[in-house]
Amino acid sequence: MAFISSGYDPAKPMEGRITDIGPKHYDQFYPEVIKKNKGKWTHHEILEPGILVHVAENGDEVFTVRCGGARIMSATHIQEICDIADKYCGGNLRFTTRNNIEFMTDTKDQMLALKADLNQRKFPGGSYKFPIGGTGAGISNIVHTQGWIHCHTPATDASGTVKATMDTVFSDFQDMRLPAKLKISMACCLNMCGAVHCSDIAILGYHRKPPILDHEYLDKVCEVPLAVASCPTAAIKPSKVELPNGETVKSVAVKNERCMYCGNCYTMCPSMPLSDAEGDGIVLMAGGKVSNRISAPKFSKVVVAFLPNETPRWPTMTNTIGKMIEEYAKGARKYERFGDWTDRIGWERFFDVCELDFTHHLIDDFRDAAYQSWRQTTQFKF
Amino acid sequence: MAFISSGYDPAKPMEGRITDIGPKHYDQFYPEVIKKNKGKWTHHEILEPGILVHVAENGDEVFTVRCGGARIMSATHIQEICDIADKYCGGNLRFTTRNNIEFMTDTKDQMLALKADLNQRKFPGGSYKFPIGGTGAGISNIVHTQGWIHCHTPATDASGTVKATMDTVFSDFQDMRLPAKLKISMACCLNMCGAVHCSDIAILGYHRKPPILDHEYLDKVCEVPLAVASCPTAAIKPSKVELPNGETVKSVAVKNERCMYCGNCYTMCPSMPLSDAEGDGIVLMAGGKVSNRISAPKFSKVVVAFLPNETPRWPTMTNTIGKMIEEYAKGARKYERFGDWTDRIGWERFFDVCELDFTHHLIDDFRDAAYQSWRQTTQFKF
Amino acid sequence: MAKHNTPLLDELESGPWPSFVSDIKQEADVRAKNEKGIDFQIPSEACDDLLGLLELSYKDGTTHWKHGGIVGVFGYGGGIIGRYSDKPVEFPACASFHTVRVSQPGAKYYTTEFLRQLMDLWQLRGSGLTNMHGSTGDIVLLGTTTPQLEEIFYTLTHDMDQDLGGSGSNLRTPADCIGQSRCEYACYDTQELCYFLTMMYQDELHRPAFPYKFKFKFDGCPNGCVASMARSDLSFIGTWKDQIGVDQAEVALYVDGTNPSNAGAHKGRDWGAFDIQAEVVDLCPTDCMKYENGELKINDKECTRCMHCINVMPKALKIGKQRGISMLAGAKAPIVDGAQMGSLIVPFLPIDQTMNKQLADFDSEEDWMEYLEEKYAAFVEVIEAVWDYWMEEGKNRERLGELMIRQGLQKLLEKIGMEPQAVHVDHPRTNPYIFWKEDEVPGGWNRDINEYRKHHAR
Amino acid sequence: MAKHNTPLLDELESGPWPSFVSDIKQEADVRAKNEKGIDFQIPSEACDDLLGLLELSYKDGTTHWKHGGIVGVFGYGGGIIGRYSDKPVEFPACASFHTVRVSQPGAKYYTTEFLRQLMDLWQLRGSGLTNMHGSTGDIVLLGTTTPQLEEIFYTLTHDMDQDLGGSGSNLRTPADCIGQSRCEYACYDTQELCYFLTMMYQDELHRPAFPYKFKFKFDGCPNGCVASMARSDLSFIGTWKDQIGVDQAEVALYVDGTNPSNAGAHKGRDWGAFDIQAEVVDLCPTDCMKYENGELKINDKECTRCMHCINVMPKALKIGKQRGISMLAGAKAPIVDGAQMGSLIVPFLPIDQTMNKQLADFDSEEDWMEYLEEKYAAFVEVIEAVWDYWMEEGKNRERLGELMIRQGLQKLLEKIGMEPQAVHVDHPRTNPYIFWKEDEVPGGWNRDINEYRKHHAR
Ligand code: SRM
Ligand code: SRM
Ligand code: SRM
Ligand code: SRM
Ligand code: SF4
Ligand code: SF4
Ligand code: SF4
Ligand code: SF4
Ligand code: SF4
Ligand code: SF4
Ligand code: SF4
Ligand code: SF4
Repeated sequence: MAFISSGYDPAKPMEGRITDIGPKHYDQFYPEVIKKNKGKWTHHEILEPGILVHVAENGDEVFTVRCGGARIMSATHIQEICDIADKYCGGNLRFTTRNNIEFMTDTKDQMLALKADLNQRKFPGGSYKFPIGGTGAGISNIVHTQGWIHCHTPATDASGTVKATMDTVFSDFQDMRLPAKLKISMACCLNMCGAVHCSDIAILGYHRKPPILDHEYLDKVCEVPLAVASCPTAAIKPSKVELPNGETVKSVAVKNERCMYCGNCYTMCPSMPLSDAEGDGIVLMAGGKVSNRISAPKFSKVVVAFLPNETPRWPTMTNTIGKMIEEYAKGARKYERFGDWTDRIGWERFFDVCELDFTHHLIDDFRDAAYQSWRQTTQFKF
Repeated sequence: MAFISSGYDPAKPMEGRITDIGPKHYDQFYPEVIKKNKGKWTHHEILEPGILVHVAENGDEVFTVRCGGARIMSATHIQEICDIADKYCGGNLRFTTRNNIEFMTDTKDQMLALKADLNQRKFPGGSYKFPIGGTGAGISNIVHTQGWIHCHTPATDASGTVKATMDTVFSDFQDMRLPAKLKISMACCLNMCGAVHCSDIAILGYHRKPPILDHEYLDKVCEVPLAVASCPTAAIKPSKVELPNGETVKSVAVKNERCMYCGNCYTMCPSMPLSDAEGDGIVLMAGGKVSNRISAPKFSKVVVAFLPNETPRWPTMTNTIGKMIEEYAKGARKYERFGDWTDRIGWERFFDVCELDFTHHLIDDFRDAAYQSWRQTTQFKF
Repeated sequence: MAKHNTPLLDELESGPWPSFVSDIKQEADVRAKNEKGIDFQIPSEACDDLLGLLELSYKDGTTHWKHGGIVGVFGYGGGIIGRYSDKPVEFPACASFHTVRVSQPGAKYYTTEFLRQLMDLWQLRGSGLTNMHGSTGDIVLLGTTTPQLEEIFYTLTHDMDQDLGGSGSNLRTPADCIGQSRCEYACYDTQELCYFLTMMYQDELHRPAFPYKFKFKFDGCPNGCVASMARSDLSFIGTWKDQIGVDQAEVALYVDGTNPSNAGAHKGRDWGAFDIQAEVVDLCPTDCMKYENGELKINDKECTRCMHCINVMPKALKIGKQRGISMLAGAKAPIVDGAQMGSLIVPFLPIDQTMNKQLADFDSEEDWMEYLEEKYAAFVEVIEAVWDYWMEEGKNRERLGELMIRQGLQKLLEKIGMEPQAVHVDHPRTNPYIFWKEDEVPGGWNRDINEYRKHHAR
Repeated sequence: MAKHNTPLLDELESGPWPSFVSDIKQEADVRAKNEKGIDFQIPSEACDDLLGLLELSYKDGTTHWKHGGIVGVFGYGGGIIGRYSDKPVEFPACASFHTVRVSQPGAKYYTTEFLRQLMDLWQLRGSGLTNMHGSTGDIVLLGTTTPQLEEIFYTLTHDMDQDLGGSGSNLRTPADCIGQSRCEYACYDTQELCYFLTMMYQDELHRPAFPYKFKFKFDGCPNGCVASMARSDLSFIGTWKDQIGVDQAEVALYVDGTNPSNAGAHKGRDWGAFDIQAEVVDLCPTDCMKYENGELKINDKECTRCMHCINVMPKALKIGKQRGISMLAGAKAPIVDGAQMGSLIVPFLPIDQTMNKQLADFDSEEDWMEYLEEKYAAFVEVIEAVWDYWMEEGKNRERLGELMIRQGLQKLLEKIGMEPQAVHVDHPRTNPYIFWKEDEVPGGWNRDINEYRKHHAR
């Protein structure tokens, strides 16, 4: 392999340097029908799962075919997407906020041809390349994060848990039988890059062991005061430690009982790793939402405190998620989001019908605000 | 005046000493009809404001006439109560949890005679001695505290604010036109002996100036560490102070901007008084409840941050309370408690209809939990 | 003629509500005239001076009472609140003005005989002024001097068979709603349980051994007439586990307007004809009722026993028969960490419906107490476990509720041996900051950095 | 033949959902075969080794990535995440595997031309793997080496007119919902505002000057399709101030079943005939609608613009015409003080409905930006006031939301010159712990103890 220069001259980094030009202007990327009718759409209809039509004031229509995307996408895969868009969509496409691909065309016939084409594209392993779905009162793609594929703090994998879950709920990706939209998110550690804190169902990677202390290196690679300050529960104190070789070094001590394994110290200091095969696993949350429709946005609640990392397919996790969705489908009313359903029937009933154990872990004990989640009424169901 | 001994011998305090005998047994105090039918009441009816009948399985009835009480009661007044109870009620009576007097009789005729008698008893100033009312969907007596009549920390008077308020809402004490019960409470300082934190309407005495420091005496009469520890906002620090006479004493310093005038330091240390004619006054709260009926108990919310102590009748306060009650009466639905009404129409609408100013003081900023009271939705009314 | 001019206070004599000013003046007058010839043991002008001092507060807008000194009766750590004025020269007759808290009887029933005796004592040895009652529930005798305290206590205990109430870092005088004595909604005998625990814990009531004050209150049902959920470290609220009793014939009489809705509580306004659908079914918080073809149906499994429907139709609907108590913990006023409502800790403790014997059925109060100890053994167990925990872990001046917030509800549940259940929360935690116990995590917490580094290069 | 055996990962190739394993294998294969004859600038086995490393994680249950070193492009403080594996010997081809965050275009519309160009660059200089897209919104190019960073940046800026996105204590790449470009609910042009602010704050995006990260997101209406309320320090949500437009004829077509409810979103189940009363009127959170005599009436004064009725009947009901934006502040993930939703800080900033000129209407992008500066001046003012405050008071690694909790919402409102209003809260404070400002209290705070003692003896 020979180094190929882009034109950049390391000796003169500032020469001809272009900075602060931002993203490309959206106008350059709009399909024609979009550019023409922007701001003039009057209504839309979901024709079938994954296929929408939007109608403009002047009668123009745009048909959208939404396809699931794994989010990890290879250049080769994206080139295939481009081929499709060139063939059916005049060379335009978009991605949704949930990492689905949207192919748009302005005629019904093109849409039908496109649909047929997409449905027959599969990976050698058998999975669809472009499953159509994810609209209306169904389940869309999972917003998620890096996991073991790229990050240093995950307590589980992201892509694997997502693949296993989407396989499980796939029929609901291609259907609209649920009472309302059901949004699933995944984040591989408490940093929650997947913003799972307000999803109907959320998969969260969680550590359960306090950091291991690499005393020999700690003071060399970390700033002790920053590590100390990083801890939300004040579990970390500066300390002097005698190494096996007799040398005394500056380091930190962790009060294990005060630690809730958030990993914030590890973010500040590489000599405090947390991960552990037995300690790490999955927390399931449920009942959050973001839309302001009918009810205000809500946080997700922890419903399963821990599930081990059953690689490669996390069956206990997917079964639990499946069960929750079935019960929701059965129990909720039309338009009722997951969390509105649980609030209506009461969380005790939710644990009942979903056959989930309620354990001490699920009672909030983080700071003063925890109190507001306890039951301050005699109203409860047996 | 000559000292009269009870029989107690100060030289031998333990001689014949009786302790730990508790209150009298309730059995001794029940009226006959109560004793006979305890646990066997089947239903009741409020015949008219202040007059209830309870019916037992065997058909027995007990008629209760409820009268307002000022709570401060003189021995002479209580003796008059006893006279009435002897005349109409076989020598029994009770007080309610809101300091009303309940006269009970087992015949309707007695009840009618009693009612006529009570209605004509007045103090020389013109006030009723025994106003009948306080039942059903009306306003009952105000639960309250000591105020300037007996306590060292009040920011207002209790008995006076209560008298002024009860005079204002008197027609509702004798009526049942409201959507639901409306409970008013009063506490003369943040200690809230009146437990105003969950009343439909609450009157609260409030200081607005940080403590004055009596450096010369502080270390002599207080324990500095206790004073420091008492402060919920960590506004107090130990400090050395030079007195005018050149002497240096141990004392404390208060960071005024961190103080919210709770007076907890003064409770721990008499050398840190807070009260001040201009600083002290009234906070009005609203929308709390205790019952579990329909909705869970709720805390009262601060709706007026400050009203000065307009002695002797606090007209601004009573007018504001009157206005809130009128709007509630107009706007709420049958059975709807005050706080359920405000929650339904939204607090912005409440401030509107009650013509109250919303000021920065009303936004919670006390600790983490404050956040939960802010508006986390786009839903609001213009 | 009044001793002091009180123009401001005089304005509080008009208006319909009983005037405390008129009443204090009345007592001042009685003392001045002293028609009964009482040899007042504290200054006869106590009420006059109190009015004068209060008038001053009305003028200058501040209190004139100082911190209470430590006064009390021998061997007790509570029951008396010391109080001195900061104007002893100007108003000498109320310069010291301590209050005596007298333990009130169950549901505040009295005989006139008892009250008269108490008032005689108080006119002799105190100001003659009272609070009927203090907010905790005590009879509050307002204003006496230090030398009188032991005398009052002696008379109370020897002549009236009556004890003091609580103050300080003690159990405070427990209080109850009227309950079964006159209320059809009561799910248990509030007076009995309140009295039993009061007697059981006399020591805790009189001798400070706690980190701070502690309160019990007893509500017979979720209507909460003694406001226990707001004002007691432990609240006992009656409830039931089975079905609401429905008398369809009476339901019909509500529907046709014969029975007044809510027992007549809304008589003051014309709310229109009773609408069972709108007023009962639609307001049920759990949506567990139906009214169809003239019949009211309740899906009791989903009912949360809020009392609404029963309150609206007391003749038709009845509390269940399998009764017991929900216990909530931690309610308190806002000092220092903010106010708290009680949090549910024991969802349901049944009360044996066959154990109905009354004091009268026993030879002595001791025998009866023993019987009650058996009847209420489960409650005593919870209470003592709560106290053990609080006394072990509570900081000075830390209420139970504050300790619960500091250490988490689950800690208290663990200490009282209560399995955590979903009913303990309104909703599960929204943050995933879960504390695990080391023994719950396979492999424990102590790991070897060298072992770790074998698999993870620096 | 694959370089590593990946039996665990292989199990993730089956099932209907697109398999990332299959896709990575596909790219590994492309690189191995290299039919296009690319002179790969990072090891051609990058994808193979990534699979091998990932398989190891699936086996031993832990990650094998280390802390990112500080890598980046000259003059920028963000846009690159450094990443090294802790198994560099075993899996050398992905030993360093940095990501490049590329600023995505508005609403993620693309031309295939652009994507192809980008993929060509990435196959040459990186692993060929991407995330389309990262959770913040960027195009994430996954896996390259340090020497390639400047080269990639050079090609992006010089040949593709494309910049990097954000990371570090910067403004992060703003993101928007599809908005007016294809959605009838959009109350403003999310792409325009998002683009304008992104361009306006390029400096803030590339050069860390903040205490921590800062995110903007733009939702065209309260449905919140870009989840701004949950994921952005400042969220911009479209809304309106006047009436919902009602087309009664279309309402009738919903009622008779011609129009599918919720635009067909519920087609997967037979929910029975559409019931406008139950599905619209009764579910309105403010109870401000009536359906009577075939007519739908909305009391718009009480409407809180929740979108429900419009969502259910998009052909009949239309967002209002007097449009603007609600701004909420402080949303974030749970680290460190717990998660936050955005809190309303600016209830409504109108958008001038007459200022509709597009880029094409101007001679240059600069002219257009100037026009937008005028159009959005009020927003810029709020944003900069928020930043000034946060930069002044925020601690290191303290998100805006955490600062708001630490100092109180009213402090932020004061700093942005916003009068506190009841709409800023769900409910007023429940604790009376009010902080007054000294100048609000007559007489000030400094009092003289001797003066006090004149009236109050010790
Ligand atoms: C394409 C997309 C916007 C984009 O810029 O990419 C989008 C598009 C539409 N959304 Fe959305 N929403 C999109 C993400 C979201 C999100 C964010 C998310 O998923 O993380 C939310 C908030 C989720 C939450 O509350 O947790 C969201 C909450 C809604 C709602 C409110 C639903 C509710 O019941 O609460 C509506 C209204 C409705 O469904 O009638 C809505 C309605 C719509 C409409 C009908 C708007 C329109 O008229 O075009 C679009 C088609 C809906 C559909 O798919 O059924 N869209 N929508 C996003 C598609 C993501 C995907 O691939 O699945
Ligand atoms: C790549 C991405 C996840 C993904 O797979 O999509 C990501 C990846 C990381 N995030 Fe994130 N965050 C990503 C979106 C988010 C989001 C979602 C969003 O922006 O909408 C959040 C939640 C919203 C928020 O900002 O609160 C998020 C909350 C965090 C946090 C917690 C911040 C907090 O205040 O609570 C951290 C911790 C930190 O900053 O030290 C964090 C830190 C990180 C770091 C930089 C961890 C680290 O210290 O090295 C991760 C690098 C992973 C890697 O190797 O590439 N990331 N991170 C997302 C950015 C891609 C993009 O630019 O489009
Ligand atoms: C006498 C008393 C109990 C006692 O032991 O002294 C009592 C007695 C009754 N209460 Fe009460 N309540 C009494 C204080 C309370 C309190 C506590 C308080 O006022 O501080 C509450 C909780 C207040 C709150 O929620 O803030 C209370 C909330 C109720 C409720 C629930 C009302 C609601 O709409 O939320 C009912 C049910 C009802 O009214 O139908 C009720 C019902 C009743 C009934 C109907 C019970 C019965 O069948 O006898 C009694 C007559 C009601 C009436 O006055 O209209 N009682 N009731 C108390 C009278 C106080 C007074 O003088 O005004
Ligand atoms: C007399 C009484 C008010 C009344 O006028 O009725 C009262 C009076 C005092 N209370 Fe109280 N409290 C009284 C019931 C309450 C209640 C209501 C209740 O018990 O249901 C509360 C709220 C419930 C609770 O316990 O939280 C209450 C919460 C407080 C507090 C705040 C405690 C807290 O943890 O938040 C204090 C402050 C303290 O303990 O230092 C306090 C302190 C005081 C002191 C002792 C102030 C002091 O430090 O000297 C007051 C003596 C006043 C005096 O001169 O007589 N008092 N106090 C009530 C007791 C009478 C009785 O025994 O029946
Ligand atoms: S959630 Fe945690 S582990 Fe996952 S990508 Fe974000 S920072 Fe990394
Ligand atoms: S993991 Fe979190 S709680 Fe534990 S020591 Fe580190 S920073 Fe503290
Ligand atoms: S509320 Fe405050 S001032 Fe009033 S009696 Fe209680 S402690 Fe005293
Ligand atoms: S009044 Fe309260 S906040 Fe102020 S210094 Fe005293 S204890 Fe602290
Ligand atoms: S709490 Fe219940 S049982 Fe007690 S008096 Fe009130 S309604 Fe009756
Ligand atoms: S008690 Fe309350 S929850 Fe139960 S049926 Fe009656 S109204 Fe419904
Ligand atoms: S947020 Fe509103 S405007 Fe934006 S895409 Fe969603 S529904 Fe349309
Ligand atoms: S937008 Fe929401 S609040 Fe407004 S009328 Fe429609 S359903 Fe009601």
